[in-house]
Amino acid sequence: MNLEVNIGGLKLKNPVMTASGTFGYGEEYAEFVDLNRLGAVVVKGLSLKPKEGNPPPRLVETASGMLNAIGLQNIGIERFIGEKLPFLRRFDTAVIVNFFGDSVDEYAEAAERLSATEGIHGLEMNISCPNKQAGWCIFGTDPKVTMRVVGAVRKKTALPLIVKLSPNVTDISLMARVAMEAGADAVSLINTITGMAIDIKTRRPRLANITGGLSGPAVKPIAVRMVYEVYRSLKIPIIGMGGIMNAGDAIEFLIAGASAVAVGTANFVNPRATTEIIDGIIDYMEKEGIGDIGSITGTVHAG
Amino acid sequence: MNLEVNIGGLKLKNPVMTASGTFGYGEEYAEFVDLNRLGAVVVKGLSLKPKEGNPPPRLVETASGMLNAIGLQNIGIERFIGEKLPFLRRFDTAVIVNFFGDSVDEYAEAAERLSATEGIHGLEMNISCPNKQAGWCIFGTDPKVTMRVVGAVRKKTALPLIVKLSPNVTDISLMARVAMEAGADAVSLINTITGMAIDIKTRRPRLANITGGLSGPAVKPIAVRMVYEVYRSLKIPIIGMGGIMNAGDAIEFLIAGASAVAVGTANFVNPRATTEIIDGIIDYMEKEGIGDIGSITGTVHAG
Amino acid sequence: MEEPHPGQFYMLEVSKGMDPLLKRAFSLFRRTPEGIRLLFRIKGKGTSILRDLREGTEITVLGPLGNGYPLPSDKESPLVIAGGIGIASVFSLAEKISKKAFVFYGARTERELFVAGELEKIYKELVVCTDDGSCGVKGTVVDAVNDFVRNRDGIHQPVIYACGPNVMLREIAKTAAANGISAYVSLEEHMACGIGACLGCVVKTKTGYKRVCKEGPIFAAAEIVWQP
Amino acid sequence: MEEPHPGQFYMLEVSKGMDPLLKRAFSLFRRTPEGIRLLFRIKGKGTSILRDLREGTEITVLGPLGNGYPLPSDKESPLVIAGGIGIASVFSLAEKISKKAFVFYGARTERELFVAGELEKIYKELVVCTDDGSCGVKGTVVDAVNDFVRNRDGIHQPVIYACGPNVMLREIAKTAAANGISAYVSLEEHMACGIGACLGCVVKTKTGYKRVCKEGPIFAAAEIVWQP
Ligand SMILES: Cc1cc2nc3c(=O)[nH]c(=O)nc-3n(C[C@H](O)[C@H](O)[C@H](O)COP(=O)(O)OP(=O)(O)OC[C@H]3O[C@@H](n4cnc5c(N)ncnc54)[C@H](O)[C@@H]3O)c2cc1C
Ligand SMILES: Cc1cc2nc3c(=O)[nH]c(=O)nc-3n(C[C@H](O)[C@H](O)[C@H](O)COP(=O)(O)OP(=O)(O)OC[C@H]3O[C@@H](n4cnc5c(N)ncnc54)[C@H](O)[C@@H]3O)c2cc1C
Ligand SMILES: Cc1cc2nc3c(=O)[nH]c(=O)nc-3n(C[C@H](O)[C@H](O)[C@H](O)COP(=O)(O)O)c2cc1C
Ligand SMILES: Cc1cc2nc3c(=O)[nH]c(=O)nc-3n(C[C@H](O)[C@H](O)[C@H](O)COP(=O)(O)O)c2cc1C
Ligand code: FES
Ligand code: FES
Repeated sequence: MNLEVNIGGLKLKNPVMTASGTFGYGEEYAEFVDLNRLGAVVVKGLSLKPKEGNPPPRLVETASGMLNAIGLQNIGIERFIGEKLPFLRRFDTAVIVNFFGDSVDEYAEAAERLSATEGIHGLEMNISCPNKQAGWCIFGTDPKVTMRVVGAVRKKTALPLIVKLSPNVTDISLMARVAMEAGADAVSLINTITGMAIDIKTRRPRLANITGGLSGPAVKPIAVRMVYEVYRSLKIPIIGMGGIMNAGDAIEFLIAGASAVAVGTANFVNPRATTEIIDGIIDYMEKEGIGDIGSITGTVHAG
Repeated sequence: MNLEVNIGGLKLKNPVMTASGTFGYGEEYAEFVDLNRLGAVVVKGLSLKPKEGNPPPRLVETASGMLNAIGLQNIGIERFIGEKLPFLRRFDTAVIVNFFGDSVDEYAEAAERLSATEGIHGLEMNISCPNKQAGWCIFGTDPKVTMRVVGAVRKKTALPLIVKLSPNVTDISLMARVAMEAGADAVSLINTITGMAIDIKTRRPRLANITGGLSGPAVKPIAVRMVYEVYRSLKIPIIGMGGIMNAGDAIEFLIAGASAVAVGTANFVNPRATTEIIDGIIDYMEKEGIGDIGSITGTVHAG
Repeated sequence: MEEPHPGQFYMLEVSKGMDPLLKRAFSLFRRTPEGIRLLFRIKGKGTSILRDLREGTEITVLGPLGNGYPLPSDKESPLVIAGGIGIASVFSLAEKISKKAFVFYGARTERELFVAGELEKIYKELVVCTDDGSCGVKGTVVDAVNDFVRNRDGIHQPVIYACGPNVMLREIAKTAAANGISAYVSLEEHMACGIGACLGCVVKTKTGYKRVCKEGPIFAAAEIVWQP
Repeated sequence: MEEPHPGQFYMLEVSKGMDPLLKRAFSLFRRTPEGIRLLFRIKGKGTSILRDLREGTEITVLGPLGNGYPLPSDKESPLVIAGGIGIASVFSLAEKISKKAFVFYGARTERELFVAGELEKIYKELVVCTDDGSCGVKGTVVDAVNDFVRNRDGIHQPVIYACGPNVMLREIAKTAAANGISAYVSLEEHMACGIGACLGCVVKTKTGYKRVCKEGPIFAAAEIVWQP
């Protein structure tokens, strides 16, 4: 049985990765999960300089989901390399660094710095910033800007480059196409969907940041649809995510068109979610007589 | 205590209406709900000619939500006027007719026919067709087309004209602005969000139509955010909807910026949802000492 | 409480939270002096929650809904046919037309024959079949019905009432059509409202889509456009 | 099972469905030979579901989590202060430092004083107060602590441990600062992971945002940037 997948040049021992921001820097979950078993660890989004993030409250639960407005708090690339990466390098698991910047130059510089570092197997650039108060971030919603920022990063890195798309757009396939044309090796979708909740007693937003990003099972049907749309229209590997709670959900994304999946909010509900999902995928392959997990990608019988 | 609201010239005895497609033509719920108590009954979307709709399965439940691909099945405007409207006219409740067309001309002709009919108090034009297989419907996602179709309808009707926006867009405020500039008296948001679910055993989409529209509590945070965004940027009355299950949810939409709300999926879960929500709003007004329900619209303390 | 007819159904709330969200449909199984009884098979989330409810827990129930079986005339010999959990829907019919019914009840295996005991007093003839022969005749209920129809005496005009998996109903419909017998089938579709408002539960008929919850769940088999 | 320290907490799964989705945080109330006890107040959906669970139901629990209270030195006189359900967090501390604690326990009214009986054997002195005077001293626990601190003998150095509503903790922090007393408070924030991964549960401290679930829930009061 072959669980290996190749995502635009990035070889993973299995298609299950962690979703950025939901698995810390890996060490937080080492007590619950054998990190060696994961396809990849994708770390919390990093920027050149450390970021303080948003004031609390940063979280609110919603029906079958949650809103977060962490505000991209992170320790910065240098501290990550010095303090967190050595731990991750002890494991035989791909390390994918999720990163972002406030300008095209910052994106490019971050990519350059990360690419000069040993022990990083791939980069995932986050071009959607749902926690920005100012409505949304143009990196992930304006195709022209997307083209520029991805192009700039592409010039600075030879690592497999994954572009993580924002779902807050009219046409996700267009955004994926732009990312591909600008040099992305793969796309991740979806990031969180911008949402809001209000306390009717105080009439205040439940998040200090007013809006936040919706994740969890609530968004799964939207995420599956987006994966399906992009798969139908483009030949670029897709990492699917959004509400994956169990192996069945993960397989649904693969069948819709994903070559790998990432597990996010589920880690909070069940810290062992990732490895239980891997086990579940193996079970499914056995029961259905599937020899190679890659063979089910995009096999939905539709139209 | 004043529950009355005025939505762009449409006077309602209270801000609670039914969401199109979830309350049939009113009569289906008459056994459970005193229709006289509702702010308005919004009927299932109508077109000039009857429509058969999509093959089954048309429904699938998702986490805290559901996908539907009814395919806009309806009996057509003439049969509605002959067979359904007389029943609704027996009640002292505003009747709002939701309608759509396959072309700009069909939209305009439908509006004209409906406007020539006694007993209709407002029109809600549905420019989002999430059940269309071909990806999406440009009426609700391409601002230029939106401008044309709303403009054409505006010329044909003197009734209060509500434009129901699609949430499947990058910038909901832009779409609302276009609708307003083309002559809309109010906007409804949100319609369902396009989603998909796959049966991993058969690898078939769970809906015969492949994709469908997501509704229910799962989408509420997205809907509230969109109402808030449009309210902040435009002066047009908003009818808020998307996952309203109880009075607290309805009030959340009002505080976010809606002048009225529509109750959709909740009718399926509890056929008395609409009137229970009205009672709950009255309770809230009493407890909080609110004299006029209109006074809470857009009062979220944000930024 | 409204008096239910055999073949009607109820929509049951399965959770106070938002997941599962929708009500679940269950046929009237038996009307008793105390109220109604339902019979269900554990399928997924909703039915698992129902199983785990404490006795005495109050849940909201909508119904009776739908149309119910048309009763046989005095001249007709009712053949009541159930596949698996389909027994839940036809049981109260057999009970109502007490002792007139020729009951055919099939399941994959003995373990999946529910309430066989309770059937005792209400049939004229009973044929039980299992696919694996673990109880009754070995074979499908469709085979048994075909046998019966082939060998019938010709005095009475049979009329069929059937509930079970879709493939079974389709085959029964064929038998009925081939032999000029009226047949009524109870259909299932995913439902949201249960009262005809959402148009979600349609089935294709010769005169267009019909709502299972409103025009059904009982349909004349000849009306249905059966899917291959 | 890992041995918990007073002040640590657990995350409890409240539903097998997807709504409610996240685990709920509850402090260690008491460690008993059989296991652990939690004490909770019905607040919303999650706690209502927990209340309705049948005895013997298995649920997933994560913990013990967080840092716990630093124990007083022999020279220190521990003032253990609880507002309302805050008693859940400090109870096991008082129990551990048995008979050394000056316990202050306040609530709005007598009905909201939990487990007052169980407190019996573990305090050196106990001051109970209610806002409405329905039990113990009339007034807030903050007033009572202020009185005590003002009239203290000066032999021992008091150290404060407090859990309760945020406004109460803020006032206690002021008292402590004004009197040069160390104080430790147990804070609450909405949590998702409970193990330091999501960065969702932060509180503002003088050295930046800290995670309540990881660097806390117990913080030196002087470290916190209290919100007005
Ligand atoms: C008119 C009617 C009468 C029925 N009578 C009975 C009965 O008496 N006894 C019995 O055991 N079952 C009966 N069923 C089937 C029963 O409704 C489903 O088994 C049940 O809804 C499954 O719910 P779940 O949450 O356990 O399963 P899940 O598979 O988790 O349900 C997911 C979703 O699919 C829907 N669904 C799944 N299976 C069916 C189905 N077969 N029909 C309709 N919707 C389905 C559920 O309602 C839910 O919305 C009837 C169905 C209909 C339409
Ligand atoms: C470290 C810690 C220890 C706690 N110890 C106890 C205890 O021993 N006894 C007790 O009764 N309560 C305790 N609480 C508070 C308890 O977690 C909340 O009352 C509970 O989560 C409410 O859940 P609910 O679903 O009933 O309420 P809802 O209001 O429906 O919950 C909605 C969401 O808000 C969150 N939430 C609501 N109130 C709080 C709160 N005060 N703190 C954190 N999240 C909240 C919930 O976790 C959930 O995600 C503690 C909280 C923390 C952070
Ligand atoms: C608390 C939290 C923090 C997140 N932080 C990041 C981040 O730093 N960078 C990023 O690209 N995505 C981030 N995400 C988005 C997730 O990686 C993922 O795309 C999204 O949550 C959908 O998956 P899920 O529903 O499985 O959680 C975050 C999500 C959550 C819930
Ligand atoms: C079964 C179903 C049918 C619907 N049909 C229509 C329709 O015909 N026209 C329309 O404008 N919206 C239609 N909608 C969208 C609803 O009116 C509403 O905008 C949406 O469901 C969000 O609200 P909710 O979450 O409260 O259901 C339909 C929704 C559902 C669930
Ligand atoms: S379930 Fe809504 S029409 Fe039948
Ligand atoms: S709850 Fe996730 S960091 Fe504290």
